[in-house]
Amino acid sequence: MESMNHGLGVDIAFLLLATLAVVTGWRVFRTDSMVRASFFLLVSFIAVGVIMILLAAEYLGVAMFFMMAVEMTVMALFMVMFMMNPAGLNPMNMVHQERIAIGAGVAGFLVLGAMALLATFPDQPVPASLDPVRSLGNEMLGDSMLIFESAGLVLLTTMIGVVVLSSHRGRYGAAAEGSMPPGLEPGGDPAGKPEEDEEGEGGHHHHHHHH
Amino acid sequence: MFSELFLPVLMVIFMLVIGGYAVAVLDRLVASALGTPQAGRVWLAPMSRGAWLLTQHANATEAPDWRAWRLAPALYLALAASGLAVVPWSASLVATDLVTSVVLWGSVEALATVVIFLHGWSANSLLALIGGYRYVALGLSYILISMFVLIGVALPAESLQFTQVVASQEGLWNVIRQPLGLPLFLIVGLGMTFWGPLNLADSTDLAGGTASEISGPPRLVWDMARAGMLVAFSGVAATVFLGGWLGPWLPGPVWMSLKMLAVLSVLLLLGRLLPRLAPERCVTLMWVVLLPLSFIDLVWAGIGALL
Amino acid sequence: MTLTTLLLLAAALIGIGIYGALSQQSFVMLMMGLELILNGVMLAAVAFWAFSGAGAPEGQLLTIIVMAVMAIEMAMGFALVVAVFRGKQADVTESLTGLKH
Amino acid sequence: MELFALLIILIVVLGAGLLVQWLPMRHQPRPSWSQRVPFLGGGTPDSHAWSRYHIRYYSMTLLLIAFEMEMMFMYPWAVVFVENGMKAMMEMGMFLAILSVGIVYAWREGVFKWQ
Repeated sequence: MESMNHGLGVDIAFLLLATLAVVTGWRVFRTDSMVRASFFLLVSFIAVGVIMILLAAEYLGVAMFFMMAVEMTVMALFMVMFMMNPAGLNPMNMVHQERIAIGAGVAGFLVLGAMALLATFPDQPVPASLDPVRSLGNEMLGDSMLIFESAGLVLLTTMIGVVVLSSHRGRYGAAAEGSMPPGLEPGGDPAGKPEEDEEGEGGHHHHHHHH
Repeated sequence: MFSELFLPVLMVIFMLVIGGYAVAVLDRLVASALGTPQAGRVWLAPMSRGAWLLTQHANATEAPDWRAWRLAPALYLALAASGLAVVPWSASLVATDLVTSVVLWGSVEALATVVIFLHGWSANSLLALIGGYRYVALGLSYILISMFVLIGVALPAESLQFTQVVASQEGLWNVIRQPLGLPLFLIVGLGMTFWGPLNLADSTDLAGGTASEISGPPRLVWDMARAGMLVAFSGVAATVFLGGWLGPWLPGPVWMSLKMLAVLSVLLLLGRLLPRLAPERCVTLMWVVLLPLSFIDLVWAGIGALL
Repeated sequence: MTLTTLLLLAAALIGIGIYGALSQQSFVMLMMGLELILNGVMLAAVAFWAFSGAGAPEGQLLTIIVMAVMAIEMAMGFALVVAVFRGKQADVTESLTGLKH
Repeated sequence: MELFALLIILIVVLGAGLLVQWLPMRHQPRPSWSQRVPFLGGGTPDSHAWSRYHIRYYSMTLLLIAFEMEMMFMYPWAVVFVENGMKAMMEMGMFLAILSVGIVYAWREGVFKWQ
C-alpha cells in the first residue's frame, strides 16, 4: 500500500481518475438516457472510490463500490419508473432555471476552490503504522458508540418510513385496489401504470413517443 | 517486477481460461451422468463451440445501446477476473493480497448486478429487459445474505483479508465451525452466475433472457464470463469455508485446486438437479427464510469466535 | 496528488452537483445532483483524514455518516416520490404546487 | 503494487473481452433491418422495450438501501469483534434486532411479495 510518499504512478492515476470523475459527473446531466445517467453517476462514484483507496482509506473506497452499485441500480430502476423517456431514443430537455443553476454551480466551485487554494491546513498525514479499518472499528465501539447506535435506529426508522410510504399493498390487500388496473403478470405488460390518466391531466409538457 | 506484476496477471488469465474450460467440461460430464445425452466428445465440445461462436455472424437489434451492449460481457469477465485475483493459492501465492479482499468480493457481487442489468437493458429487446429486471430483484436479495455469511467468517480471522481468513482455519475449517455458512453461500454463487435453480436472468422461459439477442463473439465472451464468475466464486468458497490451501501432504495450490473442483462439481450438480424457482417466490424466500438463517449463522460465528 | 488538488476535485464535483440539483425538473435527477454533492463532500472528508487529520478515526467516521445520510436521503426521497406520484400522478417539481402552500 | 497489479488485470481482461468481440466482427456487415427485429417469441413488437415500466419490487429495493448501510458499519466491527468481546456481542445483538424488526415489519406489510 502506497503511503504519502507516493510516486509518479499514483499522480498519473489520480489525474486520470479525477478527469473521469468530473467528466462522468457532468455527463449525468447531459445525457438523454436516464439509465445511462445513473450509470455515469456510478462511474463517477467508483472513480472517487479508487482515489480513496489511493489515499490509504482502503475500506471506505471498496465500500463505496458496493454501496454505490446498489444505490445506482435502484436509481436506474426508479428512472425507468418515473421518467418520460428512460432510454434516450429521442432527445429531451428537462431543465429549468438553467442560468441560475449554472451560476450557482460555478460560484460554488469558485468559492470552494478558493478555499482549497488559499487556506492552509495542518500537514499531518496518516501514520504508516495505522490500520485504518481497525481504528475505525475501535472508534465505533468506543468513543462514537452513541453515533453508531443512533445511526442504527435512524436506519430502522428509515426502513419503516420507506415501507409506510411506498408499499401500496398493506396487510389487508392492495391500497389502490379498484382505482387502478391490476398487473397482468410479473415482468409482463406494464399494466397498471397510470399513463393514460397523466396525459389527460395535462400536467406534462413531454409526451412519450412510441416508435 | 516479474513476480510482482506479470505473475499475477498471467495467473489470473490462466485461471480464467482453464477454469472456464473446466466448467464447460464438468457441466457436460454432470449432464451425461444424469442421463442427458451430450453431442460430441466431452473434452472437445467446449472448444468447437467456442470456435463456432467466434466465427458466427453476430446478431443486432434495431437500436441497441451499442457501447453498453458490447461492454457488458467484457465488464462481467473483468469482474470475474478481479474476483479470481483476490483468491489466495498459498500463503504467498496471491495475485493481489488486498487488506479488504472480503469487502472487494462483496463489491464484485454488487457490481455484477449492475453489469447484468446493463446487459439486459442495452439490447432494447423485451425478453432481454425482463431478464435484467428479474435479475436485479434476485441480485439485490442475495447480496445481504452473502455479506452476513462473509462477515461471519471474518469474525474469527479478525481481518477482512482472505489470507488471514484461511490462516484462521488452521485448526478447524469454517465449513464445520459455521455449518450454515457454506450452504447459504452456495446459493449466493448460483444466484450470482444465474446458474441452475436461480437462473432468472437467462432462463429458457425468456428464450435466453438477457442473452436472447446476442450471438457470435459477444455470446462467447458472455458465456466465458459466466463460467469465469463461477470459477471465481468457487475459489472464494473454497478459501473461506474449506480452508483454502491448508491440507496435509500435498502442496497448497494443489489442495486449493482440488477444493475448487469439489465446489464447482457440487454447484453444477445442484444446477442440474434442483428445479428452477419461480422468480416471484425468490424474493420472499431470500428475505424471509434465507436472510434470517444468515443472521443465525452470524450469531453462531460470533459465539464461536468468542469461546 | 496533494490536499489542494483533491479539494479542487471535490469542489468541481460539488459545483456540478449544485448545477444539477438546481436545474433539473425531475425529482430523480434532482436527487442525482444531491448525490454528486455528497460525493464531493466524502472525497474532501477522506482527503482531510489522509493529509491533515493525523489518522484520527473521526475522519473516516464522517465519511461513513455522509454515506448514511446519502442512503437515507435516497430511500426516503424515492419513497416520497412514490407516495406523491401515486396521489398526484406527477414526478416533476413544478407540478407540485400543492406542496408549496 | 498490489493495487497496480489489480488494475493491470482489470485492464487486460476488459481489453481481451472487447477484442474477442471486435476482431472477428470488424468486417462483418450489420444484419439487415428486417433481421434486427427483437425476438418476442413470435410476436411483432409495436414499441421499443425501453419505455416507462412499473417495477413491482421497488419497496424491497428501498428497504435494501437502508439495510446495506448497516452492513457498512458491520465490516469494521467484524475486525475488532474478538478484541472487544462481550461489548461487540451486544452491539451485534442490537443490530440484528433492528434489522429483524425491519424485516418482520416489511414482511407483514407485504413488501416481499412481488406482483
